Amino acid sequence: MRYLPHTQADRDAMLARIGVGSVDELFASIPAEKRLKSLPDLPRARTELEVERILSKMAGRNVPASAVPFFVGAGAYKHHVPATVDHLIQRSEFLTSYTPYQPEIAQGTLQYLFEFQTQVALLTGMDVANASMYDGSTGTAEAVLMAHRVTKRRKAVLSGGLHPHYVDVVRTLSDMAGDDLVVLPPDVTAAEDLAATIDSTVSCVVVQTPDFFGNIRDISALSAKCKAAGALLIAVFTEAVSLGALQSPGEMGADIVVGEGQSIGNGLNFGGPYVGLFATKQQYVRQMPGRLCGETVDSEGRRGFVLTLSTREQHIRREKATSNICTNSGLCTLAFTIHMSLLGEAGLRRLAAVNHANAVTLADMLSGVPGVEVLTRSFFNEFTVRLKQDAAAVLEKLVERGILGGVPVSRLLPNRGLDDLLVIASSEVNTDGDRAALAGALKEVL
Amino acid sequence: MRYLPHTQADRDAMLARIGVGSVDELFASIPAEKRLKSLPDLPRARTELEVERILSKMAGRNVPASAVPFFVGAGAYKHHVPATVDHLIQRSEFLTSYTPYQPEIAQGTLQYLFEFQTQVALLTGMDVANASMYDGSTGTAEAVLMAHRVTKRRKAVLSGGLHPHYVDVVRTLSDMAGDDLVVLPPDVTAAEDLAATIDSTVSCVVVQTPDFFGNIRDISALSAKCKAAGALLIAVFTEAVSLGALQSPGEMGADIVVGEGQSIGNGLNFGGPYVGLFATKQQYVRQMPGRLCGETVDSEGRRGFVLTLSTREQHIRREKATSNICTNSGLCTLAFTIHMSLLGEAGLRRLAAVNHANAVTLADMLSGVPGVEVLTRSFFNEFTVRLKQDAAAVLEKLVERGILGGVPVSRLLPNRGLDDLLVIASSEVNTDGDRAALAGALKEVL
Amino acid sequence: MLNNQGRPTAAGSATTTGHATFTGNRALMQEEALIFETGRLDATGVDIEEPAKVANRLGGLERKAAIGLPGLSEPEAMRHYVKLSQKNYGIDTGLFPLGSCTMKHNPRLNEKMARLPGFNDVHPLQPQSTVQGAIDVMAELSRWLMELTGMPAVALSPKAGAHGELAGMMAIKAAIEAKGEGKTRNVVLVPDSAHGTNPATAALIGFSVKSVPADSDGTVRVAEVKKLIGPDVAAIMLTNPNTCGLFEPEIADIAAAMHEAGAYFYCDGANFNAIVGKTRPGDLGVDAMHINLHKTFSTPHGGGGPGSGPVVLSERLAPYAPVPFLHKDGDRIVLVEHADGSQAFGRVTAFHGQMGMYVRALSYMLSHGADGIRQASEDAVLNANYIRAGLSDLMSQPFGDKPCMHEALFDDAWLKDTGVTTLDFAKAMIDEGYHPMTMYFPLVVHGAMLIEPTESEGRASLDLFIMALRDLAMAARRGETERFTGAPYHAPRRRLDET
Amino acid sequence: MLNNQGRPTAAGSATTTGHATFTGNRALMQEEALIFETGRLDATGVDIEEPAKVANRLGGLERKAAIGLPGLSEPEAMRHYVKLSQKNYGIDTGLFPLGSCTMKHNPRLNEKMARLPGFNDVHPLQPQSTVQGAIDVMAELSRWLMELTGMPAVALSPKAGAHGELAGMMAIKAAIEAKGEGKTRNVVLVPDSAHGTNPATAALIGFSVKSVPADSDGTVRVAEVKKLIGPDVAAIMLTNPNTCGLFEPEIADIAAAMHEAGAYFYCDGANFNAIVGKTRPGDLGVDAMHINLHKTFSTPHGGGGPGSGPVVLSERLAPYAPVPFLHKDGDRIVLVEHADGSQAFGRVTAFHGQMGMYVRALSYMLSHGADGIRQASEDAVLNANYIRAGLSDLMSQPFGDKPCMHEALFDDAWLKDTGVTTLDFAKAMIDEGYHPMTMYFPLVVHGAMLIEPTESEGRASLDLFIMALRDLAMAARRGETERFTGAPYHAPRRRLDET
Ligand SMILES: Cc1ncc(COP(=O)(O)O)c(C=O)c1O
Ligand SMILES: Cc1ncc(COP(=O)(O)O)c(C=O)c1O
Repeated sequence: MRYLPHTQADRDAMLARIGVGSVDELFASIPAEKRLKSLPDLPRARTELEVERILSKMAGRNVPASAVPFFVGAGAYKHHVPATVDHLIQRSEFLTSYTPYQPEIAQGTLQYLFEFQTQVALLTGMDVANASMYDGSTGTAEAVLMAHRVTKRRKAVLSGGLHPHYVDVVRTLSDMAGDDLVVLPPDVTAAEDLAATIDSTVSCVVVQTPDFFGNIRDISALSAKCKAAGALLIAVFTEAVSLGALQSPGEMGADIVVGEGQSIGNGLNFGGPYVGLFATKQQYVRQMPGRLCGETVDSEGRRGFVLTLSTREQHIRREKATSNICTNSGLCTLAFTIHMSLLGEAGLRRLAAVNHANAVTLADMLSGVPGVEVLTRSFFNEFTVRLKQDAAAVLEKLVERGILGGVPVSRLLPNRGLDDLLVIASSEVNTDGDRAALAGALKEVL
Repeated sequence: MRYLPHTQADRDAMLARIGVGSVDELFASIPAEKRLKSLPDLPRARTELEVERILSKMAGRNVPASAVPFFVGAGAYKHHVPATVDHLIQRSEFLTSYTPYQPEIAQGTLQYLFEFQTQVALLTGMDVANASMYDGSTGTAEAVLMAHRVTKRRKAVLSGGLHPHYVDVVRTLSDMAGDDLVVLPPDVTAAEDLAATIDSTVSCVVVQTPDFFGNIRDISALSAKCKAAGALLIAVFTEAVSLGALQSPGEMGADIVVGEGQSIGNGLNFGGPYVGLFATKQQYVRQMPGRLCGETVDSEGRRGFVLTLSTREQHIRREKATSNICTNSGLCTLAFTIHMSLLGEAGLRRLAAVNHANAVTLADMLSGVPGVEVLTRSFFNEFTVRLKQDAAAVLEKLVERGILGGVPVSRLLPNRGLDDLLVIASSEVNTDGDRAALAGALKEVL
Repeated sequence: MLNNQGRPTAAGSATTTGHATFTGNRALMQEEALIFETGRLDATGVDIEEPAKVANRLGGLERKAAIGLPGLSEPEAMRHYVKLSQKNYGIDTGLFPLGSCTMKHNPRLNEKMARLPGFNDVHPLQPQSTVQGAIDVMAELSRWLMELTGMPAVALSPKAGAHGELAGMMAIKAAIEAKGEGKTRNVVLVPDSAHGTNPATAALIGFSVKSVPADSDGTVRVAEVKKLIGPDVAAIMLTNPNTCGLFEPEIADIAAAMHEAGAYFYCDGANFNAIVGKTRPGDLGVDAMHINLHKTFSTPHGGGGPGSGPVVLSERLAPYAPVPFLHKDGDRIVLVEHADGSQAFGRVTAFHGQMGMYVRALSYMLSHGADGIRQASEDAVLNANYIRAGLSDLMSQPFGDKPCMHEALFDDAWLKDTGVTTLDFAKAMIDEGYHPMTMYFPLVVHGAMLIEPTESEGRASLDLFIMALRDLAMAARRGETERFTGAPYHAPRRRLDET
Repeated sequence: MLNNQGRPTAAGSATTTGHATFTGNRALMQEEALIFETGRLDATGVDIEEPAKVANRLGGLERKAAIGLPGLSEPEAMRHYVKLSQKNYGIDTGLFPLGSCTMKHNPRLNEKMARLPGFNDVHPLQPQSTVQGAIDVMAELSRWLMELTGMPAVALSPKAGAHGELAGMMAIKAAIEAKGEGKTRNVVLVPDSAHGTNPATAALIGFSVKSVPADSDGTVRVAEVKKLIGPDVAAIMLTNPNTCGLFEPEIADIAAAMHEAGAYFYCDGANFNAIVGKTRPGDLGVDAMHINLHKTFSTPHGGGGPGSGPVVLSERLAPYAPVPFLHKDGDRIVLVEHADGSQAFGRVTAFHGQMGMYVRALSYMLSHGADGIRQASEDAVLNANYIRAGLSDLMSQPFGDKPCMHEALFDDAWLKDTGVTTLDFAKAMIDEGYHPMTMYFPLVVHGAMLIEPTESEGRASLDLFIMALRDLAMAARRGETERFTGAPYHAPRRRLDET
């Protein structure tokens, strides 16, 4: 087997050196009756060529985003990632290293984490960011727990604009932990009155902007209300590129900001791995989950970086830790930070501008299609339309025409009377031709 | 432009530091009337996304070998290259380095070249190999020149089994240099009497095995004849994998061995870049073209590697150099040596065995197809068949059936009365299904 | 505004060896500034088309002030990250014996497969008809995991080992609640040798953690467990092979005892790599076990992630598996995304988990086959014992010199009075070109040194490693303290202040 | 049986700095044995299916004795080559100011494009109907090269610069022979400053080489050329911008003089990168010029190759272009592979040249566009002059302090009496983290140091480079000889014996 260095002669010599007669002696501590007598009922070893063929065949049964006019968003976004990013993250020294527990030979990882954290803090308008969570959804659930620790309250309020999967993840953890939760109903046009839910028992309010339906929300007033009630405001985003165009959650008064970072540097990957961004104010840093990288010096006084404030973490604090997270999204943070460094301020703003312009152009085009009503007034690169037919059925007809036209709201919120809604995303990858194809197909279908 | 680091402010500051008012002042030495007044008539800069789309579209107009039953050989071969190879050769320190003229910071390149040379010497059965030529064809032409230098004669004899492109390359250089050349007629079944051409004016005889038509040739007798006449025997191969199954040219008495190394580690690439292998006997090393890497020590006595015997080369000897070659096939040698190290003796032999077995199986199958006559008796992974119709026309009909079925001899040797011959190659990538498809399609077509 | 969570830089006097350089570089070992020191707000390494002119519809919330994000041109970025990478150690650069972390070879075939556009360029919410191949991957991976563990169900979506623990413990909690014992069964037994994620996970969903003592041989006695079992006990979380590198010999009895008492057995499967193909957790009585695809099945650790932590479930827990899960509908496999009407306990992440890792792990499985996977387990155990045998005369073992599974555990008793600590010893290994072993874990062993070579090391590599460690051990015993206390001497940085 | 062409290893006493290590490694800087010392004949890192059982048809010539090729498992191979790579310096790891070599940024987009299966997995002898996209690439690349040079024809197939020189000189020879002057015109004029490939190429096809003197300003006077021109002169080979980094001011007059005398003007285009978009060789009277795609158009140097050296040809030489060439047949472009009936001088390589490099170069061209390419030339020249201006007070220039093109040339006059040579200075640069400049070339300048930064360097990078070189220069002047004569101190190896 190509991955196993030993020849049989090696194995024999090594067993002799160890002083046992067979490798099974080394497994003697497994009760005899529990040892497998035969190989598992699975295929035998295959050559690289065979494996490539099997997996390529499976891959061939999927329709890649780049192959068609593509407007699917709702929490994960198709963007163009420079070739440099994927090249760099595959370097052995990044790819095959571990969590930087030995900082003297992990300065590479530590420095990029330090830079990543700073980029995230700048983007979100917060003081400090951690070294990543699994993704935006688990980050949101962790933010709620953190708010509970900070406020010593146990009731969270979730906006009806929060991504339904995020709601489910928060709800699952909250229910299991025995905490209270108020979830507002789906809020297609950002009409809910979140402020009205806040009282002195509320630990935090979780609000997404741009929200699941695409609405951009001004959370400044909400922030004031939270402050007054001693609750924390948790701002969530799923489209990191929007931060290039919009006021940061920090500017609008958020206490904790959580986001999905996939859009920058990371591919769609059918949903994972992604990268959860997590930032907060300096005063809450000791309640933060996840790893944190900081600056220090070596014994000769040279600048270096290390993991810091580890006393928050499970490997030190065990059941009293701020989270159980260990492995996080390391390499995805690297992809994020490389792409972000390549973009820089100028590139990110321009990327955001193109995304917005493309979405506006598309919305205007679709407004002209009979049977399509654009519901979202202010949006970044995603908006919701009402169709005069069932959205999921329409979408299937678009698939037949080689177009991936969006996400039916009913996919995530079934049985809620929202079956005629379609969430449509548009990014820099969409061309005039793509837009014309979608509008044309909708005209045909509706 | 993403590849250019300067902002306009940088440029202005730098011009000021240099002490000129504009960049055009730096181009003042170009006569004013020769300076371009406007931009060349070519498109403007494009984004990475646009470039990807343009080139992907072009790539999409080609039929890749992996996509169809594939039997095309005749000097370039489809093999499976492990993913590790392509990953490693893309490492920055290999990809973006220069010829190792500063050995203290090029030990990586130098050590793999040293290992590569040794592998080539072992494979060919020779004493010493160089660090590569451009490809097998230019290597062959260089070998002829080298033989002329060694023997101080100027007449070469080329076998009719030598790849026609190689013949053309040798002929072109030979004609230009004013040397003599005897080219035997195409020799489909290895029936020519090369020995009869040898006399005391002949500098060298060039013979390929397995030859262009697939024949395996025993060159031992020829070697004796050459030795007796004071001529050198130059053995050529285009399929390096054959060396895993066949006696080495060195064992059979060759003086210089030249080969195309593409089969090991390198893709088809529509013909290039490939890698010319070049090996000879110790006594001729000073007449060898190309770079040579050798072992040495540093000022502390530690082993290291350097380029050696450079006095043969153009940068030192100029018009008296053994060749004008400078840039060679560096990274392709790396791909070769990595793949060869992965294979090792055991892997190479097995790979060769599979290739041979697949070709034998195919030949037997095709023998059963009416209208197909297998002409080649002993072969490695390639053989020639006579069809009862024009081979090029048959091939086009196979293309219509989604099969790339071989190379018509007339493609390389037009107007020679060989229009009914097809050269068919088969390697480890061919499946039972591929073979059945080819045989079935030939049955239909013939 | 930098995100400093450590200490400020002191203008230190960097001593260099050989001749000091002006740049601070040492030939190929180069210093690299922060992007915030070299990048510029107006520089960029990405060309983007001109945006169409449209009236913005940002609701008056457009960003006004500068963000402060530096940009780098592409060549600058390339060099920045290449140089940073050169300050890292990885599996590809040397033996990486980090116990419990399973730093095995990461085949590049897996990377190539995961990058097929059909896998890396598909959206999780595309219509299922357009992602049948992705569903195939999930189904095939599930088949392998269930067969190798002997368990009837698997939840693929957890994002890493700790997340798998969470999902498993949630399933247990859901089962307990379904039995109406949610209020009363709230204690989880965890040995002190457990990984920190175990108690942290239990606590996260409201369990209280009670410690289980280990025997003097490093493993847990069923008799001790029985003493702790009561109607308040929900589950035990046991790692097997445990963090001392030992197979828990009474594991099946412990499982039976838990079951008898109406409680569950969560097995931490981080060390599954030692026993794949040799025994099946399902046969040992396990109710839930996460599998770190980034350990046992070779998906890369990537400097800290991403991982993937599918959790296999027993018949008793299977009904509570979170969404999404696969469901066979005639010939077609559907991905069920909503719990409605089922007992699924909920959802642990957006979308469907770590597809990128599923492909890599499946590629590893297909490559090895059942035979290769068993061989890998055997070689991993062989290698650990070879190291143990090579060092046992010089370094002390907390539980005596007996066969281990995939990792060899030493303590610091043998360093007593040398002035060298486990930490010092580890840092001296860095100078020798090795990544240190896991240190000071498990917590129950004083100055623990946990060495896991994995099956990826050949004999020559192991021999050199053993010789190097022997040389260090003898130097420590000889009193060459400075070689340790000052280490590392040759790394990009001398010892860093982590306080 | 190793292929030693150097000296045997002495069992040297490797001094290390800091504490000596047992392994010889210095943390991340690791020693690595030869595969012949670690590999085994029975080990392999490639799994291959079982061959079908057939009676072999090898004609009795099957290999019997062992070849002696060591094999490595995949993890071992990965580590071997990664470790070797770590002993190398590349553009991606730092400024690489090798004059004449144009070590500019190699975009990874180009690597990605060249690896599209439609390019890297097509065979050169597939029916042309199945490779229309490959032919498109060749046609589009030709268009760019012809437009940028202002020349009417191009032969793409030469494999590198020197091979392009050969093809160009062959075209000249063919043209001369067509005029019946093959016997008489056999002298080629070449300045002493020329790259070694120029005289070597001319000699290879039977020309005799006559030297052209340069003026004290480093460029060639048409008057001097005229003195040498006679009926025996076939061509001049002139590099422009020349190897001293200067544009030949009288180039058009020299071309005219050659043409007038019935001879040809071969231009070595290795330095074309300085002037693309600023002037066109076609407008200067050039008859043939090779273009190193691996210099001007950013295809990677790869540790010595592969390159690609298309040669553009004037109207007068176009008919003699070698096969293969493109021919427009109605809407379709065909690749003509045989010379029959044409004046094509023959063939210089099997197949169609370096397709892999064509794609990369075209990707570079499309990315830059006409505007970006001109900007790149300007930035390259700007950067070279910035370095010149930054060092001119400390280091001497052979032809005075005046603007250069894309590279700045210094000599060693300023090192006189310091005990430091150009070589020593270069090796001290290594310690500072820089690849040395081109040294001792061009031959006409004593102790030449030829610095080409390329357009890929930003200002911060150039500033640090200038400061480091100034620091070194001042140290040399101060008499800190040892910092130079003992250098490099910090590289994987101290100075190597190259004799
Ligand atoms: C024994 C043990 N359990 C659990 C974990 C947690 O796994 P992960 O890091 O994938 O969350 C680890 C990983 O370090 C471990 O070693
Ligand atoms: C001036 C000059 N001419 C010709 C060449 C030869 O080019 P190549 O190395 O591509 O054969 C070079 C390359 O080093 C050069 O610098």
